[in-house]
Amino acid sequence: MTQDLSKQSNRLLEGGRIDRAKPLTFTYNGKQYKGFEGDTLASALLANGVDIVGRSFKYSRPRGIVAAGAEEPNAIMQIGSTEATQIPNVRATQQSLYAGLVASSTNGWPNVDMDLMGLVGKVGGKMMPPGFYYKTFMYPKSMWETYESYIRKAAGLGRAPKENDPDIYDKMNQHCDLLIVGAGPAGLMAALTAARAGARVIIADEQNEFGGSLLSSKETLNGKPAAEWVKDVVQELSGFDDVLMLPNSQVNGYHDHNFLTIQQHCTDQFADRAPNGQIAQRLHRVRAKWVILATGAHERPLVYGNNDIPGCMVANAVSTYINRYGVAPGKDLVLMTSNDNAYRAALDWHDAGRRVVAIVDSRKNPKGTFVEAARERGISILVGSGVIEAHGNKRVTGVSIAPLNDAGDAVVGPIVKMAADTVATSGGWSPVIHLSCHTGSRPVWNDDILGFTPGKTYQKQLTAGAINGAFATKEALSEGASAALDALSNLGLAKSDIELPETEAIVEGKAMALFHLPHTKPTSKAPKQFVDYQNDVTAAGIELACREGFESIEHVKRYTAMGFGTDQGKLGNINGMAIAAKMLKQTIPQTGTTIFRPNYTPVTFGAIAGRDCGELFDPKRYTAMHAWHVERGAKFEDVGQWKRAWYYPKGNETMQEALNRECLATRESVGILDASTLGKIDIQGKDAREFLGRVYTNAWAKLPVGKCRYGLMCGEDGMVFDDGVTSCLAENHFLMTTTTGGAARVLSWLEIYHQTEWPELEVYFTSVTDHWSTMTISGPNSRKLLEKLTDYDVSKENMAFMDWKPMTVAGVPARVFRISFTGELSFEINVQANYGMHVWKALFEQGEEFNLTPYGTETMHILRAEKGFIIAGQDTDGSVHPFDLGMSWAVSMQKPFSFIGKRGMQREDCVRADRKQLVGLKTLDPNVVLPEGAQGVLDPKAPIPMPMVGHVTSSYWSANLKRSVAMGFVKGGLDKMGEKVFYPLADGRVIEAEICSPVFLDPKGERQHV
Amino acid sequence: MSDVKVEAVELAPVDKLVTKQLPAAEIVGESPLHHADLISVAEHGPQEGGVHFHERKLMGLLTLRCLPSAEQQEVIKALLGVALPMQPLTSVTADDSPIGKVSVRWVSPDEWLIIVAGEQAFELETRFFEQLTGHYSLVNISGGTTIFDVSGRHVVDMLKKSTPVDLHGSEFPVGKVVSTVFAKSGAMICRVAEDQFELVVRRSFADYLWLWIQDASREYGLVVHH
Amino acid sequence: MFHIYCPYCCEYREEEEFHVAGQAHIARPLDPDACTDKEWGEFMYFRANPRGIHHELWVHGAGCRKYFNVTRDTQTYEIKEVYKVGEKPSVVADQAK
Amino acid sequence: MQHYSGFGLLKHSFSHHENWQRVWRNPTPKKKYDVIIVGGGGHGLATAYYLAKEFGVTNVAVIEKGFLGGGNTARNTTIVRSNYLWDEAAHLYEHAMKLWEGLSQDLNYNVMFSQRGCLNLGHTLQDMRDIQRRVNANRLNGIDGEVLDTQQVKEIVPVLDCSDRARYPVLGASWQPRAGVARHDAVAWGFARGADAHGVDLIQQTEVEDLIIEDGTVVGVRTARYGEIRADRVGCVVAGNSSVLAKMAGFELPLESHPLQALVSEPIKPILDTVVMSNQVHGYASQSDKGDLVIGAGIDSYNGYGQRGSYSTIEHTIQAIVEMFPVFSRVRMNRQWGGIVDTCPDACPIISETPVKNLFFNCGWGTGGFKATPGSGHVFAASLAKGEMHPLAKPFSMFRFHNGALVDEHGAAGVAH
Repeated sequence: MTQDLSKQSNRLLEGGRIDRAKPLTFTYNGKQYKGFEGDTLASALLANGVDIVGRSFKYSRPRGIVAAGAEEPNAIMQIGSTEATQIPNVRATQQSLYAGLVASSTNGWPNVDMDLMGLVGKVGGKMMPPGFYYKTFMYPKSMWETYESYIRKAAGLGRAPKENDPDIYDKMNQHCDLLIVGAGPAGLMAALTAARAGARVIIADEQNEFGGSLLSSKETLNGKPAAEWVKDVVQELSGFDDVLMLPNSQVNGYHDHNFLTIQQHCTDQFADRAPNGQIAQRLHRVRAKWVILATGAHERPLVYGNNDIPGCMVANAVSTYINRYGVAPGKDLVLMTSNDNAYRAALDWHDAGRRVVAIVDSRKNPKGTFVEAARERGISILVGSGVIEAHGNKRVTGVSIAPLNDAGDAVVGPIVKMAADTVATSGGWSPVIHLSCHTGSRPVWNDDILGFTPGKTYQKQLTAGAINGAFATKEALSEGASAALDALSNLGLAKSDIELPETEAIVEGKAMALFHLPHTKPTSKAPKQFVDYQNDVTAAGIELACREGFESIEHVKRYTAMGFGTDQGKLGNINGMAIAAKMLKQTIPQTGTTIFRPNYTPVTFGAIAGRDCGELFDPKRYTAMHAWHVERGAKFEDVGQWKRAWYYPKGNETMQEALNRECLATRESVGILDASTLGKIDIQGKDAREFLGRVYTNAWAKLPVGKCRYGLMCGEDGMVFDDGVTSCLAENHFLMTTTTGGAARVLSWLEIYHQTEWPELEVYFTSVTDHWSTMTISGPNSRKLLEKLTDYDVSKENMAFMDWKPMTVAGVPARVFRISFTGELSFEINVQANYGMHVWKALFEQGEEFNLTPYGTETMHILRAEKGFIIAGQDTDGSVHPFDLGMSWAVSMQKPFSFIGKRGMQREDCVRADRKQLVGLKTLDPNVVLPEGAQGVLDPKAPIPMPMVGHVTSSYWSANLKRSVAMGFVKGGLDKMGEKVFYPLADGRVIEAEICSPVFLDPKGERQHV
Repeated sequence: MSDVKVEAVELAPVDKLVTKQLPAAEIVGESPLHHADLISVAEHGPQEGGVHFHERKLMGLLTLRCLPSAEQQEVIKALLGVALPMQPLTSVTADDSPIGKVSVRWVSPDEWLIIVAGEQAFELETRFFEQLTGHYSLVNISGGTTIFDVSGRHVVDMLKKSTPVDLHGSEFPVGKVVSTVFAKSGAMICRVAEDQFELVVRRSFADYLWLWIQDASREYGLVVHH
Repeated sequence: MFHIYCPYCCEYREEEEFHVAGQAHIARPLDPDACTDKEWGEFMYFRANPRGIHHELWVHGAGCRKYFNVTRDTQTYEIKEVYKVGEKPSVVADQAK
Repeated sequence: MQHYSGFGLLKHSFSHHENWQRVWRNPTPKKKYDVIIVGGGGHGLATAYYLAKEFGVTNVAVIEKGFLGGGNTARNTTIVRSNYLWDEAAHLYEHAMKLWEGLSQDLNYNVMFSQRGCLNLGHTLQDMRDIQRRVNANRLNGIDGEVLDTQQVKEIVPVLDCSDRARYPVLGASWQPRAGVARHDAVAWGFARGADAHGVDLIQQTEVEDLIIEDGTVVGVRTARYGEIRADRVGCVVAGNSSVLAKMAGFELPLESHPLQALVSEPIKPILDTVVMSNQVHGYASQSDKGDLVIGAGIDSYNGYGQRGSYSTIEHTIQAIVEMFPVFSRVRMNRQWGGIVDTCPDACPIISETPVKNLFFNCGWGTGGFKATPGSGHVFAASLAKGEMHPLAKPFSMFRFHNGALVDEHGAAGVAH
């Protein structure tokens, strides 16, 4: 123990909320260190005296830890002990320390302590003002790619892993009366008030324990240390069933209508990878009736020369490290402040037994509780002064202090140099208003607190505590309680009994508006004064941007990259705005604010994706016969969400060999297709027929019971979007089929017209896609096969083409449709899906003698293409109407009702003679198969851009015809039969084809009528 | 097949077609999760856990579409042995209706889902056809649907990962039914007891939802019942 | 993420259950054949697209599958009113502007 | 105009960068201009630049209600490509591509146009048919393009999951090597600087409250800040706000303004060297020179001017990215934002005369506006200069929605980009 402790040079002998009985070993940049449970990675590094945690992006300057929370810009680490568990860009101040943690800094070559790029930064830095890359790397033009490759080498902080993530992420939908963001004094008080009233409460806090500022404060509540009050409240809250407490959980996004997202670290805070079966992170999607933002405030550092040397910190971070982690991050402190509050850092430092060199206060006459306490301790206070520059290289060695004028913008006296290794600064506090801005609310400037507070919102949002500028614990507690009471009243819930804890009497003097300290030299020549550490944005850079005409704060931001880092300007934005405002001779609110967008802090992609990846990325839909297809070795095709059998290779067959076999078997004997995925809609009602007549292009008024008819469906623009066969089951009862991919869209289409245009029509639509298994047997022997399985008379006489009949097939009641998509004698057997597999197998039992051959979608496509049948979606693309497809036979312009699409297809552009029309394409060389997607031209020798006449939509090798068959669009093609089209391909070949009828096989349709 | 005696149904000039869809009892249907072999899973899988799963398969499910007049409501009540739940998101269950146990779930102002034993679907359809007049539609969807019964002390947690509906007892009491999003598919969810829910899902999505439920239940332990 | 009151289910549901189907109250011309190309084009494509109060058609696709109208501010995303198909909105944009 | 170069940077470093010229003036508007361009985004500024530089019309004002380049130019994912399907669109975007290729030198402003190539993945057989069709059309239109198989895709993007594990495995892709990305803000600034140097007045923070129309002819605009400003011709290039402006002129447009969201990861070391897009899995990604993964997908389905959309869109987009690139699972999303895109029913723009004489609109770019910036500006400038539509702009008349001559690019614009 003592040995471990002695290694932790900055660890105080006592104090802090760490568990000194639980030492932990971790690795940083390849070296082992010790810390304690309860540490963050940052506190452990500071405890071990690690000064440099990174190198800056542009100038490669050494950087140390400056803050203690989400606002930390410098301590950005690569974490992970294995390749698969690498996490880039982890903020050390937010990462709990765990045993075996492996971390490394992300910039610096060869390492952060001895960085050679720093030299380049020193030399080249002068040539790299904001936007320098817009001004250079242009000449010669050909060199840009080379320049860019060097620019890219400097890109990024950490790296992505090379192996797939082994962790599981989860999502959970939550609902509550009240979501409280932040479990500091305001949040806890609000939670207690609401919970006691019986409200459904969620309270989330980004830290690993509740308490917020109270955990690093020496204040007392009810006369006891504040942390004890926290403990009591947490205990009481955990007793309510309807209170969900989420520590380690950042509320990262505030979306419309009070929808918020919370990223909960379940195991990744404590482990390199989640223990087996456990969840690494859980993303809560919360719909809250009311929200209380009790998000606190971030302290602003001051901007002065060389304010990025390790050892320069934000004042309250110093207090936090001392009080919460038992770490004093240095020996000799200079505190620079414009307000009383920051004095606490010096008091804590002093009380930890370290030396406070001086408190430098920009105000002439500070007074207040903390100021008095400092005086009592004999700490030297330099008033009306400022730290204008820090000295040192890899660690602060001293500071220059100068007297300031009243406005704090000029040095008015001699400079004093003091030795110190730590400079803590405070320019006041910036309320954490990020979430309130996410839904478009504009923050408002508050001169009293020198910060932006939440503005008008359309959300059911309340705010409490430091976010409103109520920085004192007493006010925060009171605001928390009253916000909860407001919420309860809005929710219609009775109030609870609540008593505010007693707080210490603290008086604070007025703070001074100070952001950027003057230097004896003008800003452009002074040592670099950093505003945004992560992006190396300096005060000089902002002034230069303004001088060049970038006057909007958005321009300044974009030109300098201020606020673009992973900390999103939590520390720097207000200072930057103040500097720009001064430059532009405006006030800060006139200069405007930048808009905060989600996320508040970065969120792991895996957590956002949740379980919806890999196998669960999108549902796979299966038919009732799927297992059979799998067993038969089918290859599958994705059609919408369905997995459809594509083809069934046997042995070592190539795809083409399998297709040839399937095609020949079907035309020569009988093949079978699982067509269950076709959309099916049951339509009932006395106006069903009328409705069909309105949504299809052809006539339905006289379709007799027992008959089927093919129909085309168009949009109001006249363009085909779906097709299928609809059958008349009874006088007022129809079964519509749609394409596999179009099923949902067609049903919506019918519903929207019924509900919004023609509610007077008595008709109902019900999807029965899943209810029926559909298997099509096709080929000359299909009747013989069917006869083996049914007693029903399926002869030509009793069951003609386009008839449907109810019968029993393999013992199962079935509806059998004599329709054909292959041009062969075909029967489409529909049975209740629970019996689909039974019938399918029975067909194979009986089909052996006919060499019953299963075929997939590809053979189906070939067989229909031989017949010139279209596939909506392959031979149409939303820009063709029925006449373009040569399907005028499917349009009845005489129908009394102006069916959907009729008017659209008669517009000026739709009746042009030179529209692209679907025709058959016969290649000159029958052995050549045109590639689908090939573009046709009339003159293959024309110069580029070559006028194109249309593309090939469907093209296959036809084993039956022993030649290729194709369909495609050709401008005016229907009038060009016999003419030539040329297809210049990428490989240099030009394929010549003749325009022909798309019906390559059995043009009289005799085969399907047998 | 000649020994199976089946009457060919001839088409009469009727309003609607109602046909028997089930074969004789010796032909056993395969539910949408048949391939998952839940019998073995139930036997060999964990016997304890926070979420319990059971596929209530081969039930009779019918979609009734109607804007029922008072007269129609009376007829329907007589047919079902229980009145149609007219209040949104409500459901009723009667154990002793003329066709045995029947559950009726409100779906929309003109739609209900009726759940009966599998072999009762045709019977019920026939009775509706014979006795209910006026505009309505009744469609047998038994083959396209299955029922997942999920229960257990973590069942609500599992469901919270799957659906955005608020399942808190104050918002979702026993008897409430909603049609909603379930993972990337949909489901009709009915709370049948404090820790017990009925999910009506579509056949083609059943495998996906089964995988989903296994995954979402992993941290609580999943017990499969047959 | 909107929270939308379904006037048929009579409760609020998540946006994920709904789809928007464009501007509300676009009636199909009763006699399309009498429309000019221009009139037909305007029926199909030309929409109000206001910045502010907008009446739009939504469907509770994953729920009761009913279409209904929503009056929404396209700037603040506040839903001002929900009403059934065939009904008139009570909240309308300030025409004076 | 002060010439920019590496030597200039060196020279100015000796004077601590105190002597750089303003990039543009901040003028008070004149009473009358030859042409007023409403909208100081990328397209408006490009229009002004080319009007002045190519067509000699220098008495021009650009009136912008906010700051220059503050609309969609500031809020897009910077992808530039020209592999559109239909001839009309392909020619327009290729015209833009050619201008991109010399833009930094033309403007003397490095817009960091990085021709790192763009892959459009195919995951279904129909995807592959569409890819073949588009690439063949591109080739014959003089646009570079290739169809790649899975192995070739894998070689270009090793981190892409090309295995069968994927729900929708990668079957191939189309590849446009000349496509790439550019630094979006720099494009606006470069055009603004160039236009200003040619005498164009850039009037910021000035909202056009009304169009002044006399006898069916536009004669100027009315602004809150400066009152009436007259002009012979007015061109409106205001993207998502086009409908609002059209309403001022008394007509409707076939436009709907939708939120289009995008997001970036934290900066990581270079890992993705090209642009990868997928319609089927529905997402696309590239990596900026700073190291951020720049990610987007489709528009939100509802109309919105709020510059924000629904979280579920972000969720689905990230799912798509993690599905395509499982190794990004532990990378973190830094920030998201939304633009307002004005979409046309056929996913193509409107560059058009209007029912009001001398009033021209350039809008409806939907998700494809950034990549067209120089081309759009150039053809619109030509049209404004002559008072007659440029041949490349003619197919994009707003009146095509009357006669039915739509140019349906939904296939090419399936995911927003």
